[in-house]
Amino acid sequence: MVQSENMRILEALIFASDKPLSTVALGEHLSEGTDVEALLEELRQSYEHRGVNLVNVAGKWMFQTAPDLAFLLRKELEEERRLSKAAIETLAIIAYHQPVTRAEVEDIRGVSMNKGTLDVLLETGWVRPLGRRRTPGRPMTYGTSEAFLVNFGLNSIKDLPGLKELKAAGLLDNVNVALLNLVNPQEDIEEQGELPVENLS
Amino acid sequence: MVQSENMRILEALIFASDKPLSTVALGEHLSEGTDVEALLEELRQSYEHRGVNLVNVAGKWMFQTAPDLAFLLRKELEEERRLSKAAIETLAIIAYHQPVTRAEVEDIRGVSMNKGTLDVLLETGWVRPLGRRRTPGRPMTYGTSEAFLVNFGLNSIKDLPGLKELKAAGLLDNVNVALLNLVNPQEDIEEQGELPVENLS
Amino acid sequence: MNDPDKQHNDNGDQNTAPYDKGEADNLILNIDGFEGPLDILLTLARSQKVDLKQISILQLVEQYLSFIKQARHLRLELAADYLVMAAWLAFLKSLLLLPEDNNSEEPNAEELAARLTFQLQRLEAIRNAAATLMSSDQLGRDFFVRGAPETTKINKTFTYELSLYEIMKAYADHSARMAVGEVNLERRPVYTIEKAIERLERLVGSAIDWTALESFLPHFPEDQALQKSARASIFSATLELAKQGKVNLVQKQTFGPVFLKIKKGDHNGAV
Repeated sequence: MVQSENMRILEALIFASDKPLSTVALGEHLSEGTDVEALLEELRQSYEHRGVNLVNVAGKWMFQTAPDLAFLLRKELEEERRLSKAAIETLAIIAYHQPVTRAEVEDIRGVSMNKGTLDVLLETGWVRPLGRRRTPGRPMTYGTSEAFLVNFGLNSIKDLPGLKELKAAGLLDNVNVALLNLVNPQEDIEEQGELPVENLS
Repeated sequence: MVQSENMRILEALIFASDKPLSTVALGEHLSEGTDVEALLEELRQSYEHRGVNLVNVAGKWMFQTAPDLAFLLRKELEEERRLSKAAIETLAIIAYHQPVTRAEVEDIRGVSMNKGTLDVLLETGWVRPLGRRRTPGRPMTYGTSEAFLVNFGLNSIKDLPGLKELKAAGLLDNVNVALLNLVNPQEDIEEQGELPVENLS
Repeated sequence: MNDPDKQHNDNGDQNTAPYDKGEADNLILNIDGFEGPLDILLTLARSQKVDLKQISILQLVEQYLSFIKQARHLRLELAADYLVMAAWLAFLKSLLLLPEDNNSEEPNAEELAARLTFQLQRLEAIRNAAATLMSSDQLGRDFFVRGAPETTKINKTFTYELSLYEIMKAYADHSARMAVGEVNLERRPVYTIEKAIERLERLVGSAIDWTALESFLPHFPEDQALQKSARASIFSATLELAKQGKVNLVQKQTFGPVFLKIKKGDHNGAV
């Protein structure tokens, strides 16, 4: 296969890295006016059926082993990565409800949050503070990081499994909003309570 | 390009490994009787003209950025650094007292020399080893280099301003001259302020 | 291929074993395994084997209250929030059983029940989402990135900014500092004024005429410093004696020798 020099450069740059690289960062190595997106798409296709695939994660590009070869490569996750049930549940709440406050996580789980739970999640690098909410007490809100997206091979938070269904069922809404819908079912469910996720993009 | 499943497996294994893998180790993941060598050679050829090459190093296989693209992964950085106070003083002592051993510098400065100080000075290219002294232990002596003279616009090391000139330049203004003479006893002793008592005689 | 649908269990009732009375005992024994009353309520709700939207809140309240009753019967330590929930549910039950009173200040029973249903649905949904998420392909477990990344090699060259002035200054400062360090203030030999006065009083009496100050000086040929000190002290002593009116002083020209002579009367008086 004859590759253009530009494609070789993109391939070399992405292949060398163990972290996803943005289109902008990649473009800096090519002459101005190059259609980086088109080249990347072409490169992605040329790797589509190989043992290593070019994927778009967290809005960036990286090579990773093909998912169907997981059986071959599968490893036990390191000890530190094994999260408690509470931590996993908290992580899911943060992922699907972000930006979300500690109090909201506690409300959804119906128990107060263990001291270490948030620390553990912050330590994994999957959860990050998103800033304070403009409500009384100015509570800190939390969301997921780029490392989270990379870990689960997601291009964006919108790709979270089952997110659409949860949203459609109104299960990501605030209790009061949800009740309003139960009492007076509205035509346009999509309209209301935009996903806080939007703040991340 | 259609790859055989075996080739995909080899590709993924080599890609994901953190060290080069031997043919034998790779073969363990394939069904017995597979001609691993032939597959690897085929894989090598398929990468030959790409941005990433499959290479055989010491009998083991690894992916590597194509040599002609290695420049992509190099960054030339010029950084301006400042020398520490201790380093400047050491440099000054080496300049004024050369050839001088490490022990002598320590003796003159009255403190033991920090490990990195001499390294930093050697790195500047301004200080160089001058050879070993013919004394017990044969300690290395140090002096200034030609780069030192060039950098500071000196024709020879004799052009370094002496103590007298330092004083004239006002660099020793805040120093009690009488005390300084303890260090340089041959200087200016005649001019030393007569005690007023003498006026009586 | 991974198959998230296998884990996916939106309704949560197919896989959940039904709880009968015996299971409830089991539940109590596992109380430490539950994460709060909502967790228990969800488990109990599942035992109704219907979609969570369809569960009977009244039945759920009964299930929970009987669970608490049994736990107390077994003298299990129950955390406060379990009891708070029990009280709240008992209240909810009374509201649900009473005929609705539109004018009442009491909260709407239906709304409270709906709220609880929603909370259970939401917890169930997030648990399913968590399970799906954790069973989906993960980096370092199911897929891998470049094992031996080739990082950017940075060739750093350093330039050092230094002027000759700084070198000179450093050396001067160093010299000054070491100079101070080596100062040794020796006690200088001193010929005290007291001694000088004593000597002068003794000698001046024997001198009848004007006598040069020099001739009263003690001699220390070996010690210049002491000689200087003696000269200074003798001079001071002379001034002191003159002040006391014991001697007269004369100097005929600037920088000329100083002569002194005892005052007659005082001398006589002194002797």
